[in-house]
Amino acid sequence: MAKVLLLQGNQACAEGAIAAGVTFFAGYPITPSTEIAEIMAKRLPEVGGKFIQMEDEIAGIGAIVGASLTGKKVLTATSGPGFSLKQEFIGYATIAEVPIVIANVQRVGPSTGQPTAPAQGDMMQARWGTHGDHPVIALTPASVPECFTLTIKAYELSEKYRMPVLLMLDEIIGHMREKIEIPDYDTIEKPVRKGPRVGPSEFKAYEPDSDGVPPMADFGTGYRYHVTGLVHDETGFPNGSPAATEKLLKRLHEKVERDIDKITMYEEYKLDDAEIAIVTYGGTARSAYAAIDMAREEGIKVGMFRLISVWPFPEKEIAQLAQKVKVIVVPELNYGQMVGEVKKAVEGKVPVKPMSKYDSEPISPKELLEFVKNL
Amino acid sequence: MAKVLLLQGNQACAEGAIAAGVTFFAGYPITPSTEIAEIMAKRLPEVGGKFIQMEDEIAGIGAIVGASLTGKKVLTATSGPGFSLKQEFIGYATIAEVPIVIANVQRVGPSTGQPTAPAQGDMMQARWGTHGDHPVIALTPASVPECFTLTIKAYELSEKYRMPVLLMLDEIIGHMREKIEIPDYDTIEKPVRKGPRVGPSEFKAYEPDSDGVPPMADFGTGYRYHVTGLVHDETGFPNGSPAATEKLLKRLHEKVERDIDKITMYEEYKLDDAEIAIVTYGGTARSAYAAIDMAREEGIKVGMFRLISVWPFPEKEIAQLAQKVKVIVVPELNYGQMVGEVKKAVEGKVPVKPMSKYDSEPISPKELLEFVKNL
Amino acid sequence: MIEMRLSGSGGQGLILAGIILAEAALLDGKMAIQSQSYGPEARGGASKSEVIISEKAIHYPKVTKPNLVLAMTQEAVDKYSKDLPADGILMIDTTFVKKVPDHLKNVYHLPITEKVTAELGKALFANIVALGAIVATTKAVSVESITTAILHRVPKGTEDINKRALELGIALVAK
Amino acid sequence: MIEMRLSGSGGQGLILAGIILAEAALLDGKMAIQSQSYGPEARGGASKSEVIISEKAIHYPKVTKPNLVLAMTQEAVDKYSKDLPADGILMIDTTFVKKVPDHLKNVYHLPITEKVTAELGKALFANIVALGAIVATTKAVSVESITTAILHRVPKGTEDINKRALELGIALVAK
Amino acid sequence: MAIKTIGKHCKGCGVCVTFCPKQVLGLDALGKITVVDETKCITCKQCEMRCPDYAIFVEKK
Amino acid sequence: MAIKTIGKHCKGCGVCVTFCPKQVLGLDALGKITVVDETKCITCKQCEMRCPDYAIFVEKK
Amino acid sequence: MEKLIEKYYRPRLPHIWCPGCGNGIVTSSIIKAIDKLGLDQDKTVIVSGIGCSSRASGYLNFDTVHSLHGRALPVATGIKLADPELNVIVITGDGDGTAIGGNHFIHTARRNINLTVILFNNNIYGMTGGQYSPLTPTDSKATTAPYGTLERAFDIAELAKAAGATYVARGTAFHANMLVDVIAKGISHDGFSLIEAVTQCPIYFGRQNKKGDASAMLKTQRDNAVTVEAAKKLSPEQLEGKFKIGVLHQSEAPEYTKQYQAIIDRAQKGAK
Amino acid sequence: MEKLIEKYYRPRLPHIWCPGCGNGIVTSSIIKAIDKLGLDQDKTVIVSGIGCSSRASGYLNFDTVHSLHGRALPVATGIKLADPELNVIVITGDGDGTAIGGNHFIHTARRNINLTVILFNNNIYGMTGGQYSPLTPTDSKATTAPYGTLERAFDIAELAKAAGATYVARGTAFHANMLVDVIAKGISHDGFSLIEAVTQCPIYFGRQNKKGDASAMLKTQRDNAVTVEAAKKLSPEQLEGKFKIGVLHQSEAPEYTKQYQAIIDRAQKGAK
Ligand SMILES: Cc1ncc(C[n+]2csc(CCOP(=O)(O)OP(=O)(O)O)c2C)c(N)n1
Ligand SMILES: Cc1ncc(C[n+]2csc(CCOP(=O)(O)OP(=O)(O)O)c2C)c(N)n1
Ligand code: SF4
Ligand code: SF4
Ligand code: SF4
Ligand code: SF4
Ligand code: SF4
Ligand code: SF4
Ligand SMILES: [Mg+2]
Ligand SMILES: [Mg+2]
Repeated sequence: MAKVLLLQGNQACAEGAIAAGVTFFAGYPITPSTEIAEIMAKRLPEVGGKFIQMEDEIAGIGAIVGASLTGKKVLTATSGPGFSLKQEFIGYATIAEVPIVIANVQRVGPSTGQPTAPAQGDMMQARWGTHGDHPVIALTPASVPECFTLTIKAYELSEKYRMPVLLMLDEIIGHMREKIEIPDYDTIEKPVRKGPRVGPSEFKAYEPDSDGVPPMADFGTGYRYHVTGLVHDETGFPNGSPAATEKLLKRLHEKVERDIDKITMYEEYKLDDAEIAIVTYGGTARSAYAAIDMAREEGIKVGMFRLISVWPFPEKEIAQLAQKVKVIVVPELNYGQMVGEVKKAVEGKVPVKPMSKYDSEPISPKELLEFVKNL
Repeated sequence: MAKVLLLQGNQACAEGAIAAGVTFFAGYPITPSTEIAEIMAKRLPEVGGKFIQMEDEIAGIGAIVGASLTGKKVLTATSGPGFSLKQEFIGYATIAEVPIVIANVQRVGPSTGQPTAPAQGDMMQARWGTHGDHPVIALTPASVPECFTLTIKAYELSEKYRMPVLLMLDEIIGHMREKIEIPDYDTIEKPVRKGPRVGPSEFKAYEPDSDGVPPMADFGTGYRYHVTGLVHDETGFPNGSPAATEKLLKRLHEKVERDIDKITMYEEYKLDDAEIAIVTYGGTARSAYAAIDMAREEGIKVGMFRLISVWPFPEKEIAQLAQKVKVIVVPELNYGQMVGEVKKAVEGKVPVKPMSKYDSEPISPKELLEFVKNL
Repeated sequence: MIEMRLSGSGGQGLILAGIILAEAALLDGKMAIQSQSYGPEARGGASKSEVIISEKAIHYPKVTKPNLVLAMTQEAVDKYSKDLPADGILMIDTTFVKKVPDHLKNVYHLPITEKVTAELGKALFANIVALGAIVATTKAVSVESITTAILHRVPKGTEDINKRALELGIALVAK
Repeated sequence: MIEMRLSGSGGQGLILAGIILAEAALLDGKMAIQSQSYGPEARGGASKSEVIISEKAIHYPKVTKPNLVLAMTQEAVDKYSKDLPADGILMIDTTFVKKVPDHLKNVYHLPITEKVTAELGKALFANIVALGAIVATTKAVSVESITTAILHRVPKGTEDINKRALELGIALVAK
Repeated sequence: MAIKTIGKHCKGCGVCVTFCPKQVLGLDALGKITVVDETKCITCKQCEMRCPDYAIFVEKK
Repeated sequence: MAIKTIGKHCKGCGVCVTFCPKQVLGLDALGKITVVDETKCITCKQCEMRCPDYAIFVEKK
Repeated sequence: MEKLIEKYYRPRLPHIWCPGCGNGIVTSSIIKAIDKLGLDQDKTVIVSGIGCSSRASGYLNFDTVHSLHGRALPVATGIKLADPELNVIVITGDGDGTAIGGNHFIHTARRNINLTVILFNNNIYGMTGGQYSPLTPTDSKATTAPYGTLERAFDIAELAKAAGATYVARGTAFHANMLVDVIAKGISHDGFSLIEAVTQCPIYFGRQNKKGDASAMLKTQRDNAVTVEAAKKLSPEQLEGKFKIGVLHQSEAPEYTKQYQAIIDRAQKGAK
Repeated sequence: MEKLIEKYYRPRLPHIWCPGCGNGIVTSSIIKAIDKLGLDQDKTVIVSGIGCSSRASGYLNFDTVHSLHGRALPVATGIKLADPELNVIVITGDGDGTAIGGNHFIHTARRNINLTVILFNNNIYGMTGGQYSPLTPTDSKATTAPYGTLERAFDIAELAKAAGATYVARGTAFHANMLVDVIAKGISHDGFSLIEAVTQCPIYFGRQNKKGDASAMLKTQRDNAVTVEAAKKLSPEQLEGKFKIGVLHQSEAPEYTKQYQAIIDRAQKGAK
């Protein structure tokens, strides 16, 4: 039976994971993400799952990679410093095609920065944090209910494309409590991993279907395959030939690019007649709703394009947006990150104005309104 | 006395460091960067310096951060996987303003990838690899002599701006041997760190001069100051107020932005009358020189804008370039990284064509020529 | 829409109080958002818990124009009552707060901690007393809902004493 | 410009041979670039060392049109002689190579390892023998410079035997 | 002999009160350290040694 | 009894030659394993056990 | 003590630690040891990681580094090797030093570089609000162990010894004078020294595990600690549930920075 | 043996290891132990890190993971905890397992999770071409120690024991049969088992340190190894320069995944 609760974003993320069928969590505590671990520690045994606090963040992601190979849905959660430490393994999960979900609840600044204050400073790191070329899927919830639904969505994408999916929360969303209606988990469709359709003798572990994604066998079911971070061919064994290298890296990218329209998620808020578009995401979108409502009352035609999936970046949609509006404003809690992507997509068609705030406070609706008025 | 030698790029980088006055190296072996460590292990004791192989890459960068605080010039060297592991500390050195130099000799692919083959897949990671907002300086040598000179330059920049400087080599440049004329090291001006001009009692460890850079005292000289990765104020002690946060993060960026013209280095090759511009860097530039010479013989007006400093990205110069040429080609050994920056700078003025190769082989001059011809 | 800020020092249970207030609002069928802020330095330092209650969807989760500020320490008054408009309500625990800003008109001087220690023997329930005072003053939520919300959140076996604390709070302002 | 590829298996010292060749070119006052490629799997597998020598600056460091390929194993022939033009020189060590591509005109069948083992008692110097053969065939560098370059790179005490290996190589093709 | 307390530093943990062998110390209504009966003090400095907040110092005269 | 050698696997390390108690084995000109005198073999399987490359197998008949 | 505070603390008090937290006591023990040995304040460096305990560096008037979580030892190693004249003291927590920093811990011990490490062991992650650490006793409650911890805690002294540490001691916040003493001995020791300082976190470890207030936790330290000397006279049964304090291990091995200097001397003579 | 190869090896031979490298021998010892115990091939997983030795996983016909440098143990922990029915065997090198992977090593031992770790100890980083490792003996030459190594090597068996390992053994490539035996015992042991397999890298460790060819290095193993039983009868002087082989330590402690199951049972009963 559905329940109405007052939950934190972090809590909703943990509950979303349970609802999606997650049965394994490994991680290392770090503010402002720790509640996710704490809730999983309590909840997982209740649903027959396992929680383990590892010795560091690297071990945390390593353990979920291992658990995923046994067929489990897995989660780890962290914040900036831990996210930096996990990067090498994110690359591993990408090239070895191991579905995992990582929640990063962003804090302020490089290094230790300011652990308890909000920022959106890891957005570009989410895209480029690991070495080498790799595709990325990253989602940014803007409300507590969305923390729940996007977490489930993360598993859908992660299982479908066999790759890491990042949940990029910020401290605003992660720590605020709001109303959420939680459905009975039995009514939620659990994302399913595509298993092999042939027997072990015909199985080639990394031979893709036409969607570019190879079916994945669970460890312990007799398929006996090899998983490696080296460049490999369809057999899964190392093959560093130029042909195999290109084929693999291309496929990894194309399985995402091909479906970019399916993956892309965004919300349009009062954009229909807008002359000014605010492009933003996550906690900052909350300021934008409010600012837009205020602006509209003053007759200013402003609307919002809210990025829900930030990576892959919806280039096409933003290019279209640039056809419709006169100016684009990109408020962010950082020194200017996603605004660069917007600029790239807009190609000079309309002015793109960054509105960067990085003083550890959220952007208030009033500030944003002023900014829009002074354009 | 100057000597003519046949050296590898990695060797020239190590010798450049010695010439710049480096007396401390800490690292962890990894192909294709290991020669740098091996040479430093041999050479440093000869010049009274210290080499230490640490237990992992994180410890390697941690140790050079420590050594730098005592006033030493320091180096670590790594490749992709190790570069990923070092990211957290790169952020630390940035916010704590500790001058360090990191050489990353890039290999193929995410994760273990292909350790012995060339790629340029960590270019965006160099910019965005650590969490939070941070400025970056990164240089890309395109020859063995340039490995030597840019390494010295890296110390000049690192000491001047009190921040990490990245030397982004690729396997082509790191492992090829070519002629280099090495001057007598005594004739080389050693970069100097700006020390305090006041006594310990008046000293505020993080109070910047007008150039945005605070003078830096060596540990053990009586200034007794505090170094932290937390957001802090001029005193160096934690201060998480919005004002202090904004002030610090802004200053970190502005000390670089202010001097961007001084930091920016590039080479123009046969660009004067060019209609086609090739924008590239590192090992791929070697293919471009050759391809341009071949094209010119066929009467094709093509030239190269070779990025030497890739970060901060020379946006202004590329925007100007877009005024002069009809099309820009960006060959890279990756799935398309710097081409995005070029696009951002060009703002749709002229077409920007990526020429991405990521099959573990360099781009041959002939391939590049064909590409240019087929534009 | 009513915006409230509950502030004090780390150990005073104000985050919990904010949560209870927001949950009570949900029970009343309203929308509510609760958020908090604390530094790593907030061990014993100032901390705040903010609650916004509204009939409609609430976009921005932080308090921008507080209708009420509860301040349980002097530091909290100094730090968190600045943006309170002249007609806003400032509610202080006189046990710890000695000085209030001049320009404010509606200041409730309540001996919260003193009273609760005297009546219930433990300072621990001061946050519930404060809730009682807030609810009685603002009517932001119904007494029924706040009671349910409190009982839902407090440890078993402490229901009665918590109810008494709530009543104490209500009585404090009734006076 | 002359482009040469020295190929064989991991332990045969061909990287060193390439370096020596390039250093000799520098001694001759020319430009030279040496590069190599090997996989992590190249322990015992095929590996190559490439040398380009020119009077002018050399831009692209990899061999694109080899003038000469030295192949010290069958795998090396198969893998690294493909792009050798019909008039290019293929030099093989007959000790290990049994089959050569048909289309090539200039194939030097040299019993390098066999000979060096017989004459100097150790297969170790096969790379220097090969250098002798290459220099004698291509005149890419002077005999004087290659001798100096070899002596500069080899361990003390092995100068004489290395010189004899070089001469052996020169003699192999002189025949 | 003098017992010096620094109210600004004291966090009222009660450690000094517990370990004072002579019941010299106590906490006031605001939970801060207070000297109840200085005359009983034997200057053993237990309080000074154990105060985690450097809020109490005892000097032998 | 039969000694089976796999030339493709043998890397000529000489370990089997060294540890064969009966001098049954040797390396050929190309440095590959070769059976010098099979008749002396006592099927002790030292060679098989020690070969790092799985290039020699001995079967008792 | 008041004078020591003036001399060795920065004017940044009160510190951020909770009421009753043992960190203040352990920190002052370090200061007393430094003062006792008369170390040159300008030649003494304190390096910490991240955690409540690691905040100590910010209060002390030396050259100080508040580094990254788990990474105090590599930074300290860099400082000490780069300038062996400096006295380098490391402040770390049980999480900082033995969870994320465990690898640096064993390797730094193995190298026997002359650092003095004071590990504030409060059996919990304090800074992040009460998760279990590798030194949390089995069957304890923690926010990430709502059903109780399964894992056995490290005997960090044994681990240090096995890794190669040449000086290992343990003290407690209760036995503050003895703590000063074992820290001073550790600083004087020419090699890697570990001092485990058992301390109380009444807020997280104490509350979750019903250990009482700070005073009660200090009493527990008093009651469960047995000096190395006294322990010798006790039977295993009598030692059940107790832990030893004092110098637990001391041995001789070449010190890293001295050995390195010898290499420099050799290299500069052109020897190989 | 030929049959074992057919059954347990993938058709990917010859392997990449150098002539005379001991990795092939240690790998076949693992296979023999698996065969001896009759483990279900479909329920056995092999996890390795990165290094020459870690390439072994790719040759063996099981579910196999060639993970990241130093990270085999976390991955193995995830597999084992997620599916305790699987037999999980870890292959690691001295660099992989004790340098970059040292922290995972001690923590996995501490947790006493039922993994069997075979650490290929060739005293060097083979894959990257001969740098020193934490198990390189003092005063050895390595490409990063042209003047000889200064550091003392870990006694990895002692370290594992101090960290909490409940089964610790050592074998050598020379004593291949005994190695099979101690590996088999380790697999059967219900808890964390470490088997150090001393092996030769003739190419890098051997050459740089003039240890002769593979045969000579195998003879050195033969001559310097003393069984645990024999060692008991020898004086410290007689043991000088020798190392012990056999089962070095075995003890009882609750196994992690079993304990976790108990927690699940409790939680599902609603108990707390
Ligand atoms: C890389 C990284 N991971 C996690 C954290 C979060 N974190 C800060 S302190 C801490 C644990 C502190 O525990 P301990 O070292 O025992 O110190 P205490 O606070 O108990 O003194 C953690 C997990 C961090 N800052 N950086
Ligand atoms: C993060 C990271 N750092 C460094 C490396 C490079 N690397 C690969 S294997 C290896 C050492 C291998 O030594 P060991 O574990 O002893 O294995 P061996 O090759 O000797 O069997 C190193 C340093 C890497 N792949 N990844
Ligand atoms: S010095 Fe001793 S007797 Fe005096 S107040 Fe302090 S603890 Fe009590
Ligand atoms: S021990 Fe210190 S902080 Fe605690 S009550 Fe006494 S004086 Fe105050
Ligand atoms: S079985 Fe024994 S005797 Fe026969 S070849 Fe092998 S080692 Fe020699
Ligand atoms: S031991 Fe094996 S690889 Fe070595 S020579 Fe004998 S058969 Fe060949
Ligand atoms: S949380 Fe614990 S360790 Fe941290 S300051 Fe408070 S009492 Fe001390
Ligand atoms: S380098 Fe050493 S460890 Fe690696 S395969 Fe060769 S001999 Fe074996
Ligand atoms: Mg702790
Ligand atoms: Mg090794």
